[in-house]
Amino acid sequence: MSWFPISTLVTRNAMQRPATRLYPFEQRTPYARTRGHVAFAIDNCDFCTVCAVKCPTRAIVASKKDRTWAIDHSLCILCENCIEGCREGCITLSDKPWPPMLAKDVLGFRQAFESPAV
Amino acid sequence: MTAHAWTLAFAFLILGPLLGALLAGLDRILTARMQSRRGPPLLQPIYDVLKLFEKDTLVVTSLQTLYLWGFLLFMAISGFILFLGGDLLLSLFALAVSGILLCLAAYATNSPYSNIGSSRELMLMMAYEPMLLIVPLGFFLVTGSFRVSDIIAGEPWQVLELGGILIGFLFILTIKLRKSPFDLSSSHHGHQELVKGLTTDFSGSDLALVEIGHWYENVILLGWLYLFFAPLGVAWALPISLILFFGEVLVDNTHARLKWAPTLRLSWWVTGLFGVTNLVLLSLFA
Amino acid sequence: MPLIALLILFPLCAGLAVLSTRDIEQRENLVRWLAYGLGGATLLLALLHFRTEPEFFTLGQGLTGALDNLFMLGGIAVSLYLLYACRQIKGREWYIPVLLLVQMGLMLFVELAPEHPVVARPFYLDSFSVLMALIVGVIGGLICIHAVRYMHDYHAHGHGAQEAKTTCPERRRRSFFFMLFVFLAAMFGIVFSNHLLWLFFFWEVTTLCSFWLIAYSGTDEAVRNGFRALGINLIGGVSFAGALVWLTHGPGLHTWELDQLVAAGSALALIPAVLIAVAGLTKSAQMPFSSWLLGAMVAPTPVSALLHSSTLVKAGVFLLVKLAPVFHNTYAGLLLSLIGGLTFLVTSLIAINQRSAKLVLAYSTIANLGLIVMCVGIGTAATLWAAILLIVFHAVAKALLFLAAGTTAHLIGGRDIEDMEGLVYRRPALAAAMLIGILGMFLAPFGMLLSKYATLQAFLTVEVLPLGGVLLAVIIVFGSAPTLFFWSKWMGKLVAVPRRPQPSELPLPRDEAIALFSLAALTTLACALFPLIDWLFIHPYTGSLIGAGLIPALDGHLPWETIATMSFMLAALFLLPILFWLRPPQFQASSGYLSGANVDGSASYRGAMGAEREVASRSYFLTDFIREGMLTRVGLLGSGCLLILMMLTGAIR
Amino acid sequence: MSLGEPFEDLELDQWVTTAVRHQSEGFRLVQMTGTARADHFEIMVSYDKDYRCVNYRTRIPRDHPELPSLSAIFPAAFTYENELKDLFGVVVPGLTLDYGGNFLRTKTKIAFSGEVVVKKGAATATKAGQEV
Amino acid sequence: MSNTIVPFGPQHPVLPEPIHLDLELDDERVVQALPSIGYVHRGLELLAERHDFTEMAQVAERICGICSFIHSQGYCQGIEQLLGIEAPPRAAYLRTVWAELSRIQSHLLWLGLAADAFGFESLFMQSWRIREAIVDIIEETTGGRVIFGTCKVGGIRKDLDADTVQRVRQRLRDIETGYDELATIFRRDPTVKQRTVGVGLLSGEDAYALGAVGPVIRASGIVRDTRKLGYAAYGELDWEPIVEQAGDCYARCEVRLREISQSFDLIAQCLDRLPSGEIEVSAKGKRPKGEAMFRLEQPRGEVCYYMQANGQKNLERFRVRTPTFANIAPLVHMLKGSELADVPVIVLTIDPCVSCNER
Amino acid sequence: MSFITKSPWILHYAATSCNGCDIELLACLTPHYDVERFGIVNTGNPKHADIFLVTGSVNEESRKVVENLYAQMPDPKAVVAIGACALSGGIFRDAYNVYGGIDKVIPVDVYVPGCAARPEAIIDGVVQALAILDERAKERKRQRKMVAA
Ligand code: SF4
Ligand code: SF4
Ligand code: SF4
Ligand code: SF4
Ligand code: SF4
Ligand code: SF4
Ligand code: SF4
Ligand code: SF4
Repeated sequence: MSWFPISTLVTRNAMQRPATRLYPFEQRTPYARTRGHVAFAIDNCDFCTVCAVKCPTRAIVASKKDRTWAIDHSLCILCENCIEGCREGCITLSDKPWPPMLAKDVLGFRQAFESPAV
Repeated sequence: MTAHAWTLAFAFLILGPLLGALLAGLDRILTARMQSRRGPPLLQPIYDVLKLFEKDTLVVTSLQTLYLWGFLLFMAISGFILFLGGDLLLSLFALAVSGILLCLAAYATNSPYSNIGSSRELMLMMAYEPMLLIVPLGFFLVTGSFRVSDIIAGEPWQVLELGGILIGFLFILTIKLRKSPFDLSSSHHGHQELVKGLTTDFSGSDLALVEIGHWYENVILLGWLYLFFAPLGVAWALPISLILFFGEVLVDNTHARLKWAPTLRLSWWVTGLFGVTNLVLLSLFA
Repeated sequence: MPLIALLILFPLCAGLAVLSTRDIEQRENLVRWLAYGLGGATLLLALLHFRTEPEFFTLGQGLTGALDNLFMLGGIAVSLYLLYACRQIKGREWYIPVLLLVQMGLMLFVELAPEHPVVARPFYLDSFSVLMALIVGVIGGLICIHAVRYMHDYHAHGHGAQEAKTTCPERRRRSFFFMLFVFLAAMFGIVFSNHLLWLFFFWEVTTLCSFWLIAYSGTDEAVRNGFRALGINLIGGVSFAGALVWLTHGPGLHTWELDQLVAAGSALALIPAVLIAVAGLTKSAQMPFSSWLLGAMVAPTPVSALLHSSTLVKAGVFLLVKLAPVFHNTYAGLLLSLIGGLTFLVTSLIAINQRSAKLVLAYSTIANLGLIVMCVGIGTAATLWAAILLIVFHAVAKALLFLAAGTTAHLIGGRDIEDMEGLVYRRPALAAAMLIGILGMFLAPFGMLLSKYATLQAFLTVEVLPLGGVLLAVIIVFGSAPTLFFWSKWMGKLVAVPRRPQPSELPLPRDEAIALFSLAALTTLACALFPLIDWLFIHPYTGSLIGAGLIPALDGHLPWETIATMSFMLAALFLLPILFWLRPPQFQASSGYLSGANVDGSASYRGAMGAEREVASRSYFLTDFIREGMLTRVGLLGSGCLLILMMLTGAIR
Repeated sequence: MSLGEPFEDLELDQWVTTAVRHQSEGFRLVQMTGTARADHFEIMVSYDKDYRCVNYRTRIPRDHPELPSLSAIFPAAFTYENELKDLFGVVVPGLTLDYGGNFLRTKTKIAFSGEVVVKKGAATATKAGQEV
Repeated sequence: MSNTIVPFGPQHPVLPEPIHLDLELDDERVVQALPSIGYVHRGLELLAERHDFTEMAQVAERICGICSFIHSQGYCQGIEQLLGIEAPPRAAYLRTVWAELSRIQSHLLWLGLAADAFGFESLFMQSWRIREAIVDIIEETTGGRVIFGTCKVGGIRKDLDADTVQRVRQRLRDIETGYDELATIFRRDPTVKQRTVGVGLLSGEDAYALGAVGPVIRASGIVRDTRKLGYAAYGELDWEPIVEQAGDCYARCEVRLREISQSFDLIAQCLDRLPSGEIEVSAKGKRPKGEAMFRLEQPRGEVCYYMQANGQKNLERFRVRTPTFANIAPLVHMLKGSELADVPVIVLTIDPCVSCNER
Repeated sequence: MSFITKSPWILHYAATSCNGCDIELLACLTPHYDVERFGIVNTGNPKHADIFLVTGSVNEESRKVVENLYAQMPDPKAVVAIGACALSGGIFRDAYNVYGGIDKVIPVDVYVPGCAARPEAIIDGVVQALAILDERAKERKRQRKMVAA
């Protein structure tokens, strides 16, 4: 009866509720540490560019002169270096993944902010 | 040839694919559930085929389409004969022709995976043909006729007399339905050493033809299975054959794929052990 | 009667005429016309005598006597010629002259018997023999036509050029066609002789011809195989002669007439029938005796087609079919069937291993003859019906295949099935002919299916030993599977699209085209019109046997819808390509799937080491799984035992 | 965890003999690799036995980068040597299975053979800004 | 006589990763199998010129997404050696926990793919179902599902609180029960045995001579597990390397199956003995100098990091020799004479990691 | 609504990915995510596929392969690039054998960011691609009608 264990397993599976998470319809609660995407709040940023320097993929571009900060999510590898580097706490980690994009327009993802934040 | 038989036969031609698609859909849901997945909707096979007709068709050679039409045609003929109550042996031969035409379609593309797929399919045919041929022979010994209508009108206990042959048939049913452990030549699931085996180089409407052919085949095989129990009456025969048919899903999910040589050896052994022994016993005691 | 005489004499004279020509072109034209004439004559015979009751012919006393003496002397001459040829034997072939001498001795013992039976009606004609004559005349004629051009090429290039030129002088080339015609004459003789001694003479002539034709190229291999054929056929000859001795000197039946032998039934005629059956088995290359046919494949292709597919081997089964009523319902008959069955099974399996097209054809020939022998051993009306249909289908389809294989070999320069890749695209006409041949050989609704259908039905209702029938049915069941495999893989090669553009090739010679297309047409017609053949030739024959009470009345015959459905399938198989051709789908072409490593839409891919490699596909030969040597040994041993058993049961009855 | 595994320098002509010696002593080839220097390539090989690893280094000149193959002694060396060939442009006579420069086909050919320019610091933000 | 020639890969459904084999077949017997790689070669060793030595940890982690953690661990420990610092004990233990979690997830992933390679779909699904539970633990503790991102030079980036430790321990026990059932199935199923027993034989001598590593060499009866060097917490835990004798595909599967159980045990030991304290020592201001060869055991076997630095921010030479690279020669050896249907099975039982292999 | 949205078959190719995104993609097929709910089947064969999912960036070898696979997919089809590598080269963008994102060789329709992209994000990406495919299927139908007319 060597096929017995697998048969039991398979029939049990068929009897039980599937393990499937019905993703788009039901969403599970993310863990506290889940790395979804890098979120940015301009309020406290003083454009020190530490984050840009620490970013291994150069996803972040910040300019002290123009007082701009931009991130290209197509480059970000979620390493959290920028978050750890930012002394102002402007960069945080969101537990939601950045949504899929229809165009990888690099400039389009660079969001420039005026100095008194919106 | 009663009017009833003709209706049934034409109903097969038109509704057969639908029924076959439902069987396939159920199969997929059951498989999914056994793997603790949710699985596709019941009509998924139909969506798939309709989608395939929407797609462009890429061919390696235009002749492959010809063979595929032949495959479908002979599949339909085989079922037509069966449901008309005609000659079982003839239905079987039509089935074999259709199988060969499918192999030819794959051979025609002359690309490595298709070729290996069809060579393996031929080996599988070699594995199951003897048993498949023994089934009508068994019926003949019991009822004295190859005709389906006579077999249906047989004695209710003939399924007991044909017990060994039934076992053999269930065995090769696994091969015919392309189920693990015998899904060597192509499988309904992805991920295997032959890519998609036989069907690797079919696309779009060509692939849809193959799928429709398989739906027909599902119904035909269910029909064959039904024949064993037919004298019991529909109320018994249909549920029993459906349960046995879906028993194949369990088999599919509890086995790894075998290689061709063990498959061939095993199926010939089973044919000899169950099929032939049953025939011999029948001819000795009948 | 005059027609029969004509049929026997005409090819003989034709042969002599060919022998006397000097000019090659003239000779070739002559052969063409003679072949047409021969075919025409047999057609005429068929037209005059279809649905005929058996007719027997008497000759004048004087003529019979003269012929008696002529054939006796002829027989001795044949034996002497063969003895002379034996100067080339080597080593273990010493048994050949010994057999020759034994056979000669036995024959003299028969012929010089003090009171031998009188043969009143030395020739006969029934619808079966008419059918056989038709096969011999038409197919033999077509093969001769094919041979005209083929032999031309054979000597012009390839091994024919190197070997035949040195070893075979012009005279030998002239004799080639002479021998073909002599052979056809002898075949007619076999088909129409009721006089067993005369029949035996013709039998010997075919043996001689086959020996000569096989050894034709004169290479050592050819000569050795010629001797092998000779030796094995002589075993049959000795056995035949033994039967004659029994009929002359033995107790009980005392006759030299075939019809009386058959009519005597199993009680009286079993022993001589068994002995003659052994001769039939040797000629039709059944299992212990099959090796000669394989060796004979060294002969030029038309010879293979003629001797080993459509005619010579048919002489063996012809005789067996004739004797079938004797075997009906006997253990010897069952054993005969089993020999056929074993041969069928073993050779079908071995055929999978073969690469060379000719060898596949050879094995499948043996397998098919095995199927016929299976039918004969049971000897009911249905199995005889099946056996005769098998003979017809096999003759046309196999001749077609042999000739097509030969032509292909000449045109594309390779005899392997593997070399025929993409023939449908490279040589559509040739491929179509070959496909028709293959379909005719095994596929529903074509030829073999019908016969298998009938045999299966007959086997399951056989009554000698109920198990025997099942056993035979199981043999068919298991033997059909490999058949399906090797034919399908061959077809697969033919239909595969070629991987690169093919160089322009030689044109198809006219003679070969005529032969091929006529045969293709014949195959198709035979399949489509087999009920007609049945009605014209087979039914009258089995009917007369039933009428004479020799075999039981017709049991379950094919129901009409079965035939109708088959015809419908056949029509579908033909209509589909035509429809397709009229309205081809417009699909975009793309290269095959090569794991994404394709190079520019070709069949090459970028492989390891940066090399561009072309993919290759070879069909499966399963050499690890089906071992030819082992199977052959099992087959030889098994069939040898069965043969001995058959002779014993024959004798014990 | 520092194992204090030794790195020893070898002359080029001892390259093969050392390999033979280690092979006969039951060592196993662990890896081979190279480092590009200004005027030579440093080729390194590691053998181990019972978890002990020994490393050897030799130098081959840039203008004549030839390294005798070890693949006849350690069959597994063929992968490393092909790699050296493709990435460093080293010529390896005696390679048993020679991919002829097609082991690793790269966008930049023989990528490792260039001058070793260690950039001061990581890429700077301003530079990155210009690029984006 | 021509043979069938099949390009196996780079895109092939049985291989999740691109690798190519030129297969030459006689019927279905492999006459020759020539591998061709380079489909994943990125050239990341040279990235050391661009990223400083701390950032390189993130590059190293992405050498492969399956043993991602162990790659970063190996890199960091190598650098620590060059810097002359040592990660605090708590970091060492947590590194071990994550490494073993990563081993379990890798082996389960492999188990699924192997099952898939011989057409056992439900087994594939089942093992990935269990794997998903492990991945959940990984996600909860690190925030990533495949790229952990928790290892850094000098220690680790994230700590686990007592609650989490408790929860993880509990969940692992449940998972282990489910896993045991799966392992039983795998071990006992006759069709699995049909496909693996006696297939792809590699004798101990061959394995050693060809330089096989990891489960491949251990399945051939040779004890070699780099964890025995005692890096991280391994020196302080109770365990013995797992060895099988047969050297066939089945033995290689068996080694991995047992290793999964062993890893469950190792994690439990670590969590039980988890020391308290700091999780990192600062590497601030230090610059790596000298050279080091650091070896550790990945799910697929021994990986070697060679680092050379001369006191600057960037390494002078960074080199990774991954286990799959060492297993290629044995693979080619085993493929010869196998059957086409065995090819995926043999390939998968060395558990190839093309990504790390080609870097 | 065309049927292609109900039965999108996918082809996955790991260009030069680190496996991270690949295993997340595979995870989508397994019980916890089970994309067969949407009729998605992993075909492993370009000729059957509707959506091409590429992970990893393009390098010297994989350039041709990606092109070939794309060419062997029958229309209508869509391409989804998964993970930072496939989008832009990610952390390997500066490596000497990396050309950059997938869009360097074939047109990409949907970009799924992440390193590794989560199964949820991949599912979202495929759903986005369905809308595009729907459009293309309709367009294709129109074209065919025009040819037939
Ligand atoms: S590092 Fe902190 S303090 Fe310095 S500039 Fe950036 S945000 Fe401001
Ligand atoms: S705060 Fe940081 S980034 Fe800004 S200038 Fe100082 S060191 Fe540079
Ligand atoms: S998480 Fe890493 S990659 Fe992403 S922006 Fe921050 S530093 Fe750059
Ligand atoms: S590190 Fe923080 S404060 Fe500085 S630029 Fe980046 S986000 Fe702004
Ligand atoms: S083609 Fe072959 S058989 Fe024919 S003559 Fe030439 S060499 Fe002889
Ligand atoms: S073997 Fe390499 S590429 Fe494969 S999963 Fe492991 S680390 Fe990744
Ligand atoms: S072998 Fe290498 S690439 Fe594979 S998982 Fe391990 S570290 Fe990663
Ligand atoms: S995006 Fe990240 S996880 Fe995905 S392949 Fe690239 S490095 Fe790996």
